[in-house]
Amino acid sequence: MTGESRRGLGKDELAARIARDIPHRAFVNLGIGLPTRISNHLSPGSGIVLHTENGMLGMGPEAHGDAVDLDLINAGKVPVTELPGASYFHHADSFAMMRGGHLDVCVLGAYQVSARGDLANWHTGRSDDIPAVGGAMDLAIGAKETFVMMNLLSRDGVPKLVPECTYPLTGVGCVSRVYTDLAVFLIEDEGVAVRELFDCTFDELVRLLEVPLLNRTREGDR
Amino acid sequence: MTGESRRGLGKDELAARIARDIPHRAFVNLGIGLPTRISNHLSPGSGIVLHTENGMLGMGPEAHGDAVDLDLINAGKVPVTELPGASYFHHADSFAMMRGGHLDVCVLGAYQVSARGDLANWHTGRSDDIPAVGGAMDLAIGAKETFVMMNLLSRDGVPKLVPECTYPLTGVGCVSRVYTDLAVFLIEDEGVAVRELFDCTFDELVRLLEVPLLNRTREGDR
Amino acid sequence: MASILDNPTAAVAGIADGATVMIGGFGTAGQPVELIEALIASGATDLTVVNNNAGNGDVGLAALIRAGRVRKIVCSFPRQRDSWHFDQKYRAGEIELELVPQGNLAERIRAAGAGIGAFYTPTGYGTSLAEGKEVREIDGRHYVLEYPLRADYALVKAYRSDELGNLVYRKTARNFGPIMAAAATTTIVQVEDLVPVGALDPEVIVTPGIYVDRIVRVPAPAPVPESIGAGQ
Amino acid sequence: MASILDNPTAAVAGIADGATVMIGGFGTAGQPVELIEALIASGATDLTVVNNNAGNGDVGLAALIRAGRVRKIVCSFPRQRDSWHFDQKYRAGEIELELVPQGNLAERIRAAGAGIGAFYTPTGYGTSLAEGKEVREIDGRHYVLEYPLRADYALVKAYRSDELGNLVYRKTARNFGPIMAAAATTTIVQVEDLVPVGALDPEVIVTPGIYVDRIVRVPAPAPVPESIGAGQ
Repeated sequence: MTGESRRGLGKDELAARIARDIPHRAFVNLGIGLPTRISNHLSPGSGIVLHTENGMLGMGPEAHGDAVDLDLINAGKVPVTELPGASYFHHADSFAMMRGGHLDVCVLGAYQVSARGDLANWHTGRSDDIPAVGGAMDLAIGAKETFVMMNLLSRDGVPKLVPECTYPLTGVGCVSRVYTDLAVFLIEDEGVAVRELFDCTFDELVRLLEVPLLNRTREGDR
Repeated sequence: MTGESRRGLGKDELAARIARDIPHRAFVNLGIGLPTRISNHLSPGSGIVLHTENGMLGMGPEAHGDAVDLDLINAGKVPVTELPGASYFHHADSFAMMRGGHLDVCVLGAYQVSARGDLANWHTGRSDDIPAVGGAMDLAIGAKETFVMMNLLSRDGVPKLVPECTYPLTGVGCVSRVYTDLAVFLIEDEGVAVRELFDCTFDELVRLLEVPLLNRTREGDR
Repeated sequence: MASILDNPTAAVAGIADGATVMIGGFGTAGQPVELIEALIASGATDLTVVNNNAGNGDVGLAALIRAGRVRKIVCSFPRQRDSWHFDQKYRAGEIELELVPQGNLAERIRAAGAGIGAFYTPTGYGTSLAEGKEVREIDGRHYVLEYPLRADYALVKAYRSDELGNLVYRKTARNFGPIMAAAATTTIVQVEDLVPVGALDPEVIVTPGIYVDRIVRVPAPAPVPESIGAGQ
Repeated sequence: MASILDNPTAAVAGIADGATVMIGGFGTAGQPVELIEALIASGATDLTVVNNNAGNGDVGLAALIRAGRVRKIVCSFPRQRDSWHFDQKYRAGEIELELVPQGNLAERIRAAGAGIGAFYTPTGYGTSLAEGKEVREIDGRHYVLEYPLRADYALVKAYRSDELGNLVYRKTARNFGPIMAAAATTTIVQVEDLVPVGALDPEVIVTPGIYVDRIVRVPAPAPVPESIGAGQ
């Protein structure tokens, strides 16, 4: 599915795949880091409105050159632009918008996701790490749907979709879908369902993960 | 002290007396009914800013003729005007301003005030009365100081400054001063103190009221 | 995201019997009269209505009450000089009243939109309106626990909207509009003026379009009853 | 009511050792750098600071921390690429950290200004940041009880003020300014532009002057460090 030697989707392919699943005209928050790339794959006619938790709806692309305005930044503190129809509001209003369930979709990176949709993405838990949570816990539980975007395996080859998170939790039971380089998973009441496979088979996933999996791929096991 | 045959201050004299005790540049809410008259006695140079709980600071006098704008009303639903430096905000912000203790003074009418500063001004408690509270409970407990403006006696000659309120309460221990036609009372930790007398003596008040009184008049008992 | 409807009838379509409907306005200022008229015409009944008042004169919310469509009203100040339709229904035992201090009403609506589960407020402590409610002393002050107030629909009047539903209001007609827009599942807004996307300064938008589901332009405001000065 | 001061030094006068000081800004956007510099020059120490972050680069809040004036910081995102002064103090055990999820931080500040005694928030439930906190299930959802966050002083940067302290902000530099202004006993604001009373449209004022105690005009913004992209 990719021309690269690695298996599964590359980061931009994955971002494009997630972008396809975001409904037109949705209000969306893309977490800092990897999920930010999704914005490059949203079609201009989609009417999708981006929220940044530091107080803005209608955020445009990253600003460059003369367009840089240090009063206009995103949650990652990168200068951005303003689209027509944008609005500004203060921090309590911005997080009320999140916590109140008004965003349609939020996409976050993760260290781990559990089979019940628990999310761990804010702290390694290492004692020498200085903890910093930012808006992660609000984002995790706020949106109508929380998607995770991550590689299925860590750099050490350890699965990040797990029966129980061993990293400190960001939110409990908050993830609805997990988009990875190898597969798309749906977190459902009955368990974790595989919706789509990228260069691997359902049986391979079953062997790879300790999480029981349901096969909900359209084509069945390839 | 008045040219009228009745004893004590008339309504406008009382309003003027209260106006003198409102500090320059204070933020003030004048309750609907009698306290509204105080605005007529605030000097233009006082810099006092009036709040109306339906979402405005910098409220001006009642509007007449062409100045009437039905989108610009006070808490009594009377058309008013806007002074330079005014601002508008929504209802949650307006009551946050009150509840958060940002107003300097609020002046309210009352059915009864207790010796501990409990206020009863929203409901007669009669079973055939339709209850309506409006912003009374928020005003009572919100401002830094809550003044009451009332006649000391009801139309039936019954004192309205009482040991315990018999009318349903609006707020507990919230009144700091009671301005009446016959005297100004301060509600203090040690009890109720008489600060000023209008056409009556301290001893007369002592005989009139069931509330123990401290004499804090400047001139002593006249 | 907001849709633009052709008329108030289309805008209120789907409001079912038994729905909870927030209606903006403080007295007549900000009251979405044409949306209420369309709601009456729709026939929806057995409604729970959240509003500061219980109708003024004979139009708008008063007409909805007169028509017998309101099973219960949640408000702070029902009794006014011109609340005769409510008064009659209330005395006849034909309408249920939940009386809420105005600031608690506003904060409960705000809490619903902001995802707050409950909050401790000092307002009403020690009064009959706090009877049966949980209380707590925090840092020497007494508070009452109040819960969010949500709605299926909010009917709101704003001054101007862009085509994304970004709203600005006019003077004290702003009142409950912004918080009700955020507290309802479906928010329906009537505006005097509808402008293209980009025509509103992003700094001055009061209600971002994320809170608005349906917009209808009602250019000429309906006549407002002469019932001013009718209490808080 | 607001007073207009001549310079940042006069504006921050009276901030005592041990004070709790809220400082506006998200990273450097909205950070009142000149007020912080004046605070450093004032010598005040043993401060508790409330800010979203823990300093960027070498100026502003970072310089206050470097100078050893901050005993404790309450924030959501201390660790950034350019938070080296905080990092060093923290690893040396010379600064206390209260880590609060960003939305709970904002809501706790808002609660202080709004007179709310405490509130139930879903954010953080089931995580280590809710350990030891009271929890409650309401309508099937789990919440954590959080308390207001008050301050003796707030240092805020706004874009423009009138002479009554009515404020407007600029783009995402608005962030914590409005809620901090309402949560502090004394609110000190630096603005780029000071205009006469009546020059601001009453509909667009974000922070009414009731929340502002001292205003100082700082026309030319200080150079902002080139440390963008340093995390949330």
